[in-house]
Amino acid sequence: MCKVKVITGTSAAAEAAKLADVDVIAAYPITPQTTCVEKLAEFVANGELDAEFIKVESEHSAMSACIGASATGARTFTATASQGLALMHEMLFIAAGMRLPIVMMNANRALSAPINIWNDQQDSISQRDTGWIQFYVEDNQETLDTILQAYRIGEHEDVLLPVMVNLDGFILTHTVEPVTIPSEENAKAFVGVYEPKHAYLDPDRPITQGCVGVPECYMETRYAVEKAMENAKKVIKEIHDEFAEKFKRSYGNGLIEEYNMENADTVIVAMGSVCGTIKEVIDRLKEKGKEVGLLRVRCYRPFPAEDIAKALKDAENIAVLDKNISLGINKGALYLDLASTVRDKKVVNYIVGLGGRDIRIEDIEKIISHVEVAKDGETAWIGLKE
Amino acid sequence: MIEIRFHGRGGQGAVTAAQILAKAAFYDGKYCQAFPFFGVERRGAPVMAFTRIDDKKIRLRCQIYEPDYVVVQDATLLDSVDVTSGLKNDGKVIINTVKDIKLGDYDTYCIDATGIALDVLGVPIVNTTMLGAFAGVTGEVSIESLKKAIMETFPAKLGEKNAKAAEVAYEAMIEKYKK
Amino acid sequence: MKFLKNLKNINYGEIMQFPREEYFAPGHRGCAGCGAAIVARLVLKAAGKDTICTNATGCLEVMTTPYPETAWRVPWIHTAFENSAAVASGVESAIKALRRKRGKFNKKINVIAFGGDGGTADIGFQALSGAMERGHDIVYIMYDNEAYMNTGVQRSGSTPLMAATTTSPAGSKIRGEDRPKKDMPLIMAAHGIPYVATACISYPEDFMNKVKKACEIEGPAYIQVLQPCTTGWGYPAEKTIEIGRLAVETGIWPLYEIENGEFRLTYKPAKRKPIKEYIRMQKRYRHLTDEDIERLQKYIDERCRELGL
Amino acid sequence: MVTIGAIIYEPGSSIRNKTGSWRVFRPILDADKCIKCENCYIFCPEGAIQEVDGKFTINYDYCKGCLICVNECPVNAITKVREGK
Repeated sequence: MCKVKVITGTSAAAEAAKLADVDVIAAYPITPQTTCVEKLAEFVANGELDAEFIKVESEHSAMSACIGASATGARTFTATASQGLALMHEMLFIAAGMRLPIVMMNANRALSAPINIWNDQQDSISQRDTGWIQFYVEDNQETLDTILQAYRIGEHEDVLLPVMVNLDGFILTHTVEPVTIPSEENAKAFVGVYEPKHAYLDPDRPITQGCVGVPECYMETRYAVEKAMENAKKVIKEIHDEFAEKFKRSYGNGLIEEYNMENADTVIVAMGSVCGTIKEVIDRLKEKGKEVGLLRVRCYRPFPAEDIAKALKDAENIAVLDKNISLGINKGALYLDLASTVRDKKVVNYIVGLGGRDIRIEDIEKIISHVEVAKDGETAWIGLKE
Repeated sequence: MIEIRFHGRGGQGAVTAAQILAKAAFYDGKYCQAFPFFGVERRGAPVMAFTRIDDKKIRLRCQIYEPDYVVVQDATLLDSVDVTSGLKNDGKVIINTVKDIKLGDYDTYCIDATGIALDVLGVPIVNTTMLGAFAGVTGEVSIESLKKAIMETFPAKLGEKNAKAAEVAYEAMIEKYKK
Repeated sequence: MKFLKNLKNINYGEIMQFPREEYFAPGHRGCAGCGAAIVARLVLKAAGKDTICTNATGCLEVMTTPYPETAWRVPWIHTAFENSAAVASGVESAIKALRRKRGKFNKKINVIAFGGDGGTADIGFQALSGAMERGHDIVYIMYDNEAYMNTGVQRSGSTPLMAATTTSPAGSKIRGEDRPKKDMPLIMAAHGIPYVATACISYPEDFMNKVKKACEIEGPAYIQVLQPCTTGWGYPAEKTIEIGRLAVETGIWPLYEIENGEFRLTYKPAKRKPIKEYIRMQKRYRHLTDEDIERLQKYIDERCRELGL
Repeated sequence: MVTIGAIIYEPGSSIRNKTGSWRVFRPILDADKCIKCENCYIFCPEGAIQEVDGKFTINYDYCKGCLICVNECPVNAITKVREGK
């Protein structure tokens, strides 16, 4: 029997790791991820989860230990945020290049300096080229559901890549709301057991992992990751659909979610928890007779370019919200990716919510009225003080 | 949707109060959301926490600027914090104080929560007491659900005591403000 | 019989016949006379088949695994420079979890982490300290060639006093490395781990016995094995073993173990040789004057006195 | 085709790389003088000295000619000659 608990996003993540019956956890506490590792430590201490919890001395070692454990054939989980993710940077490439399906929860938080513990998505966006699959979830329920799906996706033979599940720091990590927790039995039936065929260290099968990638093979290994990313698009949809059928919860098609798009000329494109606020604003405008759509990018890597192009084919004004900024070009990452996908349309970039700047209802309303009169390619910083 | 803002001091359990209220609303069959004000404040500093309650799924992720209710756990906060900031015109304030005060034109409900907490719990921690007062004044959550949420939050003995404190405050408020 | 004579002083009793199994294959790209290759060969002979190795980036890793060839006949993993001990923590934890939950790994498995002196004493120090402090059942082998040999002989924290490297050159003002060698074995011992030892490839029985002991002991073990480097130290390839032996005979590199906090010399030269013999064989010390060597001798004498050599 | 994650599945596949070609000097072991102390065997960085039918022999496919064996033989049973001479 499933049960509903009123819990935080970090607790939902920990519950998911427990349901996935992970074998090894290696994590280092960092705000606002901390309560996730605390919860997991509690599960292990109480015998609710049979796992080795490695209390590492840094995030770099957290990811290193996860790689070692995953390379030995263990299902592995870690969680981090912001500076911790930045410290892992080097190891993220390695986890992906070695094709190890580690699952990580990242509590999205701004990067220093100045030091800021609050939410934006600069941390994970800055890791977009590491070869990790990246999800951005809207609420705590989706956090749990996506982590369960992440194991299936990452461990799928056509994929074999690590998966990062991003939830907005504080806005989700420290917010309690009702979350349906599947029964252990149903979760296990869905997630299954990790039995790697490609990578596991065992004296009965002496393989060499992490060799020197000489110029004769390096490009091919990179291309293989790109192919795996391409494969992942199909796998993500399939596993999402299977999950939806089994647990009666769905998130668009798994890659993107369309909301009120049918009759909307103006469409907002965004990722993460702000999509909840946007949906609320859309409903309120609808009551007043105004149609605005939302295209939520749930999966950012692999980038679902085809799905996005199709979803936006009738849109006239496209407002892309970025909780990150590529300094020196004055554009956010989602905009840049989208602009290379959607041509011949007006796409306007809005830099929002950096370092915990609240994205209010009025901000969304302002963006909607702005995008209708703005010029293609403009960038506006929303909520910026004079 | 109703929105509630809690004012307290770091360490007084304002965040826990907001979460318990959310759980209680959930047990009443409603949707809920509770979150702290994400600050850097430590023990003793003025802090805030928020709860949203609605009949449908709550999707709003912005902070609460115009609450329907304000719960003030500590009257000494009134000197330094504008507790009624943004409070809707027909909003209500519930304050822990031994005096009878009125904040602006707002319906203001006063309770000696510290007294009740000392009596029942033996410590001046008022978060659960104030929740009982909130339930008594507003009727937004049932006392049964509130007690259930409290019992679930604290370990056995402590849970019972806190539920009792809430109930005492609940009844005191009904008694005091019955129309 | 130079080598056999040495053995008489070692406390392990019977002369061993070295195991014939080779878990470190020929065809690797190490320099002719490479000491690191000898380290790997000896460790695997001592540890045997049921071993999983992790390796920090460095000479040993690069020379043994250019795709698609590997010199390793045991399971082996390399990920980065600074984290051999952290990766080993993950491997060891995975073994434990999978053994308990899934009935896998139904025998004792040695988890051995290799790191050079840079990957251990410098950039890998934090990960090593963490792994040791957490008490993982791993054996960490620092193959110490006293500089960053993989990138062309830059100084490390393990470079000894007055040795010249490309980043501690012998100039007119500074005479090579101006800081003494970081005492990693004692730092590791301060972690309170059950086994710490020094070793030298020139004393293979001593070294292999220590590896065996480290594998058998439950909990973390740290062995620092001195491994002369023909390229970095500047001597003819055939002298690798001879120079290592001189490092021990002069007291520059004492052989000892610290088992459950108890210090014990495992080899004591009958009479310490003057360090000059050792120094004059290596180009990294060729800038030293007789006075320099005398000063260095005093420093070594002092250290040996502390250790009872 | 590069394997997934560039994993090498063939242990000890470095044997395909015949490093004997690196040699400038060739060690020659005189089995009659050998006392089987195993010095050469254990100190060879290539593991190129093998015991075959009770006798130690040098595998020239891999011997890089470092001459550690020459230096470490206590009875001078191993001598060196220049390659190609």
